[in-house]
Amino acid sequence: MKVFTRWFGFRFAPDSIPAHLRRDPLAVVSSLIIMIMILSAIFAPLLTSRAAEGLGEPNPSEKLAPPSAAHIFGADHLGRDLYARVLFGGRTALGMGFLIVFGAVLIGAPLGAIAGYFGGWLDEVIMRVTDVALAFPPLLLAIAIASALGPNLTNAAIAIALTWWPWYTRIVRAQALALRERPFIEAAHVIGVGNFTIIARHILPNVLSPVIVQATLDLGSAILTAAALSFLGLGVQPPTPDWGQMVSTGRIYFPQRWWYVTFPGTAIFIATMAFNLLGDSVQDANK
Amino acid sequence: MLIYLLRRLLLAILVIVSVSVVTFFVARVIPSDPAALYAGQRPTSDQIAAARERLELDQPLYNQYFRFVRDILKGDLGTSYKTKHAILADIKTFLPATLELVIASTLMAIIIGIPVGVLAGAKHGGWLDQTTRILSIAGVSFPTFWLALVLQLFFFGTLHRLFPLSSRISNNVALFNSFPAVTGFYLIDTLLAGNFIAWRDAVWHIILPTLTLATYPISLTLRMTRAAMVETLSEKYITAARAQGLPERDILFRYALKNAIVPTLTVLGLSFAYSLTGAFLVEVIFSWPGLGKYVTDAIFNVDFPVIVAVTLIVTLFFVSINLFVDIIQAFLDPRVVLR
Amino acid sequence: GKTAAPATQQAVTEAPTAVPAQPAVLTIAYANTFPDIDPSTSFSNDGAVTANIYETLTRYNAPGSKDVLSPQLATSWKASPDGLVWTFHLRDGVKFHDGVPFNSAAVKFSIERTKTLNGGAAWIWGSVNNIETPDDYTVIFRLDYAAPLDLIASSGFAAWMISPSVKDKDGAWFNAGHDAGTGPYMIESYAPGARIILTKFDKYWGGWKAGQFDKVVLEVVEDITVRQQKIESGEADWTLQLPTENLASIGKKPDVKVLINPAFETMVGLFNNKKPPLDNQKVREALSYTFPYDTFIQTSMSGYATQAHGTIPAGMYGSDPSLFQYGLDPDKAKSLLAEAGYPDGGFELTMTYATGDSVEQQAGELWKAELAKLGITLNLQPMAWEAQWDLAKGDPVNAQDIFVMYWWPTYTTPYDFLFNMFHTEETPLFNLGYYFNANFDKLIDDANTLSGSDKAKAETMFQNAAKILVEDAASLFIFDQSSIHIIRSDLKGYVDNPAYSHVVFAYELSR
Amino acid sequence: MSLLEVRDLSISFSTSHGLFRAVNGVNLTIERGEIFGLVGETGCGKTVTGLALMGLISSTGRVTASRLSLDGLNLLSTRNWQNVRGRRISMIFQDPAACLNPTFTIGQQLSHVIRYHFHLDSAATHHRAVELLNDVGLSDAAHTLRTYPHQLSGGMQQRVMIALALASGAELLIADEPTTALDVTIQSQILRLLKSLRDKHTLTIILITHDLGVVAHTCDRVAVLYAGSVAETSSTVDLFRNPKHPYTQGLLGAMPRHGTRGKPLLAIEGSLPSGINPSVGCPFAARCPLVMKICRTDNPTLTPTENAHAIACHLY
Amino acid sequence: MALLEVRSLVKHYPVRVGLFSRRQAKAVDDVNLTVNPGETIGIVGESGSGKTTLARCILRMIEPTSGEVIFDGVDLLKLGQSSLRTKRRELAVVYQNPYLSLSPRLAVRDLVSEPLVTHTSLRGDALNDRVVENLEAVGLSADYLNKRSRQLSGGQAQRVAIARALVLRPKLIVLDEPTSALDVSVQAQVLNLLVKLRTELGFTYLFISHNLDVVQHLADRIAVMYLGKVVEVGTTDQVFSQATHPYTMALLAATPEPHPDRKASLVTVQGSVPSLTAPPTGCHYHPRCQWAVERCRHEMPALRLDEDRRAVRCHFPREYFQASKKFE
Ligand SMILES: Nc1ncnc2c1ncn2[C@@H]1O[C@H](COP(=O)(O)OP(=O)(O)OP(=O)(O)O)[C@@H](O)[C@H]1O
Ligand SMILES: Nc1ncnc2c1ncn2[C@@H]1O[C@H](COP(=O)(O)OP(=O)(O)OP(=O)(O)O)[C@@H](O)[C@H]1O
Ligand SMILES: [Mg+2]
Ligand SMILES: [Mg+2]
Repeated sequence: MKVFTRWFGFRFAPDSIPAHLRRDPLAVVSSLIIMIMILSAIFAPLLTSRAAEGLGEPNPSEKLAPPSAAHIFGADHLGRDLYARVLFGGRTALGMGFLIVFGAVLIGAPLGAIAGYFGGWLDEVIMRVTDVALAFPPLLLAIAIASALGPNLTNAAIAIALTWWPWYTRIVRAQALALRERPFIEAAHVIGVGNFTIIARHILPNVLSPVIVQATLDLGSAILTAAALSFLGLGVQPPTPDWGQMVSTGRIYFPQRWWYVTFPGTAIFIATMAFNLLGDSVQDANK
Repeated sequence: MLIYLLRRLLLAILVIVSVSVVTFFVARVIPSDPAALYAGQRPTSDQIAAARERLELDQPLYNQYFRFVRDILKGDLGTSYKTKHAILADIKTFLPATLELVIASTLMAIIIGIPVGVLAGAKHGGWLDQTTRILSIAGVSFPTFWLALVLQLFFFGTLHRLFPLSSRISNNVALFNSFPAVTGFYLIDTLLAGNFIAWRDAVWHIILPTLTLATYPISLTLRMTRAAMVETLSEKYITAARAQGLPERDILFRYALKNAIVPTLTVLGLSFAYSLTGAFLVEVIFSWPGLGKYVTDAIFNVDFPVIVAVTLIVTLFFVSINLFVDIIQAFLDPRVVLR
Repeated sequence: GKTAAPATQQAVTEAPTAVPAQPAVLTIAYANTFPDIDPSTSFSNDGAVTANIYETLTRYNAPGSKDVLSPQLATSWKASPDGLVWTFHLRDGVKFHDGVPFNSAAVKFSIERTKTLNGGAAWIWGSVNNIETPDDYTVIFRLDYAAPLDLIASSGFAAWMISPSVKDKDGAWFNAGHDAGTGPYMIESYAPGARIILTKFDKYWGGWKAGQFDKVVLEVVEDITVRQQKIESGEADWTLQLPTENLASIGKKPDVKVLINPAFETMVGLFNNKKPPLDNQKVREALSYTFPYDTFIQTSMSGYATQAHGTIPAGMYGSDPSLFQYGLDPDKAKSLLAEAGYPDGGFELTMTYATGDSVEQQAGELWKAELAKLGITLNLQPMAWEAQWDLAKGDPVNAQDIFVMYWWPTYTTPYDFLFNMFHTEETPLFNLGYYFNANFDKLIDDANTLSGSDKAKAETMFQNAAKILVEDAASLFIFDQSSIHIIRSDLKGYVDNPAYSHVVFAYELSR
Repeated sequence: MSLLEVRDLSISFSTSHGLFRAVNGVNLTIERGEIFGLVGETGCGKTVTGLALMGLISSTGRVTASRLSLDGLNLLSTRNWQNVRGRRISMIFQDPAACLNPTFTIGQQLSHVIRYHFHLDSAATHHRAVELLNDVGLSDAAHTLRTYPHQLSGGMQQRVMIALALASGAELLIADEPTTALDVTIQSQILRLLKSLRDKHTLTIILITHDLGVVAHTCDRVAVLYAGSVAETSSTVDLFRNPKHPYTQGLLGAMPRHGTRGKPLLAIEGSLPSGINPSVGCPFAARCPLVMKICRTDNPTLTPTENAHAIACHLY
Repeated sequence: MALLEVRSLVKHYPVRVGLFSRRQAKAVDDVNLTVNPGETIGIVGESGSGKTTLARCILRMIEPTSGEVIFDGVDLLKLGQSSLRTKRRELAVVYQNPYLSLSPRLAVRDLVSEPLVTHTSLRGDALNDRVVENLEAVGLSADYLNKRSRQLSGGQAQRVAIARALVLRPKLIVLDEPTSALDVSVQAQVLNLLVKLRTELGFTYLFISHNLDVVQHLADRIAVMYLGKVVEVGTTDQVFSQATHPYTMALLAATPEPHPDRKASLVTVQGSVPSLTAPPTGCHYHPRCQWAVERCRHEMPALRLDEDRRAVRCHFPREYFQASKKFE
């Protein structure tokens, strides 16, 4: 469902995106947050003394312990330290996010390039397929795919990627279509450069930047959608730590044991927000 | 215009047919035994066999598909394997509930998102733009389920039962102020019955779920409108209109908005169609008996006929809304038709 | 606006005053919808609805009662010694809601309709070959094989008596909110997925006393937090499935009572007896010693459950409180594993459980940690129930190693547990641990035949059969579910009856 | 009194790379009823000068001047541009297709403007619209009113733009490269139209262009802009007969024309100086064939010579 | 022998008009053209007259509807894809806007070396040397090798485009309005460069422009196009001093010379270019021609070749030549 941000139009980037971003305080802040999240996901074991709990080892005696010095975020229903869980959950969230977006780009972008560049019946076929793919309610489709394939991390990522690729096809196709008409492509043709060299040298580098913009925006949505799937029990499976899964389990303890949903919920929010902010800035810069 | 419409209609039909084929066949590929499901919670072997025969599952797939299409054309969406309900009847119950919610949130998105987006876009970089930028990005970053919980806690807990937490009307109204279900939209049915107590109750119940559901489309509409406005306002015809001395209000809400509204409408239409099933988290949390919950349950139960039927209905909405938006677009922008 | 809010709220709460004499309303908050309220095919928590609208011939009594069964629409019944012919005498003067009198023809119609539709729990009548109606108030059943028809007739599913006037009506008619019962209540309105409102049937044969409820609201409140809010605020009189962690504090409130009773429901982890290494009894025994029963029950159930004594749940006919229980004993497990040739574990097991079932999931998580200590890797695989079942029914060699599920009886007999989960079958339907033992099969079949005539002897035989399963470590016997219901303290006459799980018989209640 | 007087007009934009000086101390005096040409190459500040006169410089820009007066009205202290735009000054642009709102018919756009400025009823508005279209040479006015911009040819679009600019009753029309996007044959039609409007309606026109040919045939007086300042200004005849500034000479020499075949053109080597860190001295110094020492240190001021001819060059 | 011979070239674009009908836009309609080695032929005409379409057909960037394009003895239109690719090394093109015709993400080095990499086995230092050599030929130094087109001024970028076109020493260079996007001062630089390269390397140019002044500066012969058809062909001097087609005369008259003394010509053109999909009957120019008579409305004049190899598509060329003389 979180797919609409991709409707903003794209133009060719006149200036370097990083330079623009440096001047946007929100972009700086969000990049910092993302860096911190990535680093803390990578170095999670070093940031907590309860790494085992973070990875899933139960500690029943501490069940639902409220936040305290020992558990700054409190403990979950199996007594695991929520701080450690949230920390390790970042690995899953970021991993899922990248996997989904990467998967969607991998399927969508080449199809879009082919459709846009070659045009004709190939374009027609590919675009009708994406029309159909878009007509499916995305979350419904993701749920169906995830429940058909069996719930786990990769399947959830595949399920979501399978509902997202058409957007990349559209973006890349629109770009390729516009590029195809550009004089520099015609110039390459006149020189006698072959089709695939043209795609590789002249089309792809120019398509990349809108795709990167879109991907940045989508990372936030990917994390959110993955969380929604996990919330339904179709995402990452316990004891693997996952924010959506934590909120889903913690929900029944709300509001008396507020900490259980609050910390992972906030983590999802912050991660999504950071990527969305960055994506938004990148998009602005790209205009 | 006519040929344009015909072409769009044809494409829409193509999409619907393809979706029906794909869902139908994919549903069959999901590893599960529909006969066992049909036979009930703890069926015996012969109940399963009987079910298989009854459902003609032993027939070739394409036969099953044609039978399915024939039934649909007769207005029969089939029967749920799990509950044995007539799906059409179920949808008549659940679709209006969801529609009521989704329409309410879409209206909110239009009423709040578009004007604020226009103003933010008009002074882009200004304080309104900066504030709404952060707010609307936050709005699309909230996990729905979390937002719902926070709203529940805030409005019910902190603000002491300002709004009810679940269901479409309260038990008291159902018991003592009931009204006939005509359209299935409670806000309308209560009015039709002239029952204002029930109407107020229904309004009161729809507020929290609508708020939860609307956060995303409001933010999205705002961002889209703003982006389109920024883009449109940089068009030369806007400078030209200013040079002609037209007042700013006219320029924003007449000249620019008409050109900037199309992407917003497209997105709003999509969001509307996707919310029909995508609202289910809200529906679960607010015990709102809607389509999303209905089909999600069906998915968990691998209840094919329901999945297929709902997918078709939603697709129907999807293509009709798209068609509608396209027509509006053609109406707003005379250049479109010629393409 | 802020000012408008209280006004409207008030209007809503004031609404009842518009009605002259305020009727007594019982509000029951369920966690799930009522999928099917056709009395012939209903086989889910919709029993909560049907039980107030329809009646059975006999009624299974709550544990602790003098008799196992008491009369309902039948006043007395008798089985032939071979258990093949059963005679029921019917109550006189009973009328269906539609005015049609209840008689033997109605019984014959009801059971035959159920058998014909062959949905839900219709198979409970599988033994019935022929139904005779010698007179209006006598019904004779002729069976193909011996079966405890008195127990069957008390079933909460598929045993309801239905007015013959609905012979052309199908499930859709019922599910549109119609009924055809003899019970104390009738459907007033039905908003699928939201609520069913019942109103009292004035001509109910049992008569009405002051204080009984005029209306019953069966509300669907899926959100656990909201259910808790509702029972605490008095918006609901009865509810279930609240977080067990909260029960202690809820129970302390004066307005609310937490009722904890045994439920005839048990959780098992079926070992795949056909697939190495679980085909080895020693391994199965070893695993039985690795499950953290107490921790699990304390952690996941907050102590509101008891470790199972074999497969027959505590408190039920056939249960045996003295039956051996495995406990968490890693040393013993280690030595058993060594005997079996796995001194350091070194194998992987896959456990499937139903997606979204957090209790099953926690069982897996806790067990996984214990098994890891013995060098055994437990892969947790949540699956849609249907898919999980399909996987188990396929080739046992490819099936999951451990299939965690709950079992409860359709009608209350130990045979239901023993037969379904452990009796040899050509193509197993629920014996998904592929446990095959000819002696065991014979023992329970004989006990079943005998149970119509000699309940006491049959019970011993059932207990012996249950013991065989424990000795063979046929399955992991985890816990017996408690039935936990939360009611308002001012509700009078409420008795929990595990034979009709989660059913509230509103007729018995008053405020 | 002159219609428009501009003294020391400077326009700068804050950009990501620093302050960009688009216009540096431009002086212009425009008499009532004349067609005044503003010529110069890309980026020399023609358009922004025009926009500044209407208060249309975007928020990142800053306009300063010592005097900016329109018929006695001090534009520098104007709060309400609404009374200036359209009513006093109108502007048309290079690309008529992009300057007409694609989603409204010509009639709608015209009547918006007429109604806003004159508060006429709809019949009178319609009448006025038809009249305007006839004035700009669109004979089938009734039909044109009902069409959308994209249904018109480029020349017709530019005529409509002119009608729109006149609709509000302005006395000064700033025409920013009104013919650059059009074919020569259409260009000559439009230029003819502008001249006739000047004659018939006593319109004053500032014609912005980069084409000296257009200036030669249309304008009464002209200013040559280079890098944001006026290099030379005089009557048109004088400028072409007797170009003084080396830049003007260069421009004229760079134009291919009948008889240049086979001879090299006089190309001005190099390119425009950057507006961000302008060097001291004459902005043209780096490209000037006649550069002197003083040119690199001192920026020449616009100095009047005979015949109302003024040159900003140390040579004079 | 002619280097390039275009025979009866036709290009129709299908265009959807109105509800159900499709029409053909005759963008290039029966064009014949000869280009001799070493000569520069200029093509002028208003926007939409089919100049670019003609060029693209010659380069076979689009498939013409019919006709022949004999280049260097072979009909390009009959070549298969691979032989066409080989043949392309002999053809090159320079477009109007260098920023649009140069890949924005590629450095000058890659841009100029692309033709070499495609058609020769030159790599490494040899390749680099060749690139530098050609850059110097267009007046750019090796400093520019690593710049991207955006970092160049318009004149510099157009020089890169020209370097790219000439690096393989093609037999024919098509220049499609190579200076229209440039300022006069920069245009002069580029025109001078083109002249210099032509003298030094003996290129043949097909030079397209809508600006008569620019064309006459460069071209030996000029073809004037109107609505997809060539209406007049002649040497530059012939066309300029003795235009025979009313349209050519109108073009000449409308082209403003930077001289205030030249009085506006009395030859004027009314109206605008008619639609290609519904061209006027008879002579396409008749609705705008001040001398049109009944015959012009019905009969399309043929392209007549006269004694000194001039061609004109007009029923009464001489008469108007006389008439225009009178007006000077
Ligand atoms: N809003 C702005 N922000 C930053 N720089 C600007 C802005 N508007 C114009 N400029 C710069 O000011 C300079 C002058 O611009 P202007 O549009 O007046 O040039 P011009 O003379 O009209 O050129 P052209 O012939 O290309 O139209 C240019 O270098 C341009 O890039
Ligand atoms: N792909 C196309 N499909 C349909 N019509 C086209 C296409 N390309 C060009 N045309 C039409 O063909 C005609 C000739 O176009 P062309 O680009 O050749 O003109 P031109 O003489 O180069 O004009 P300009 O001076 O504007 O570059 C125009 O009317 C144009 O609209
Ligand atoms: Mg300009
Ligand atoms: Mg062209």
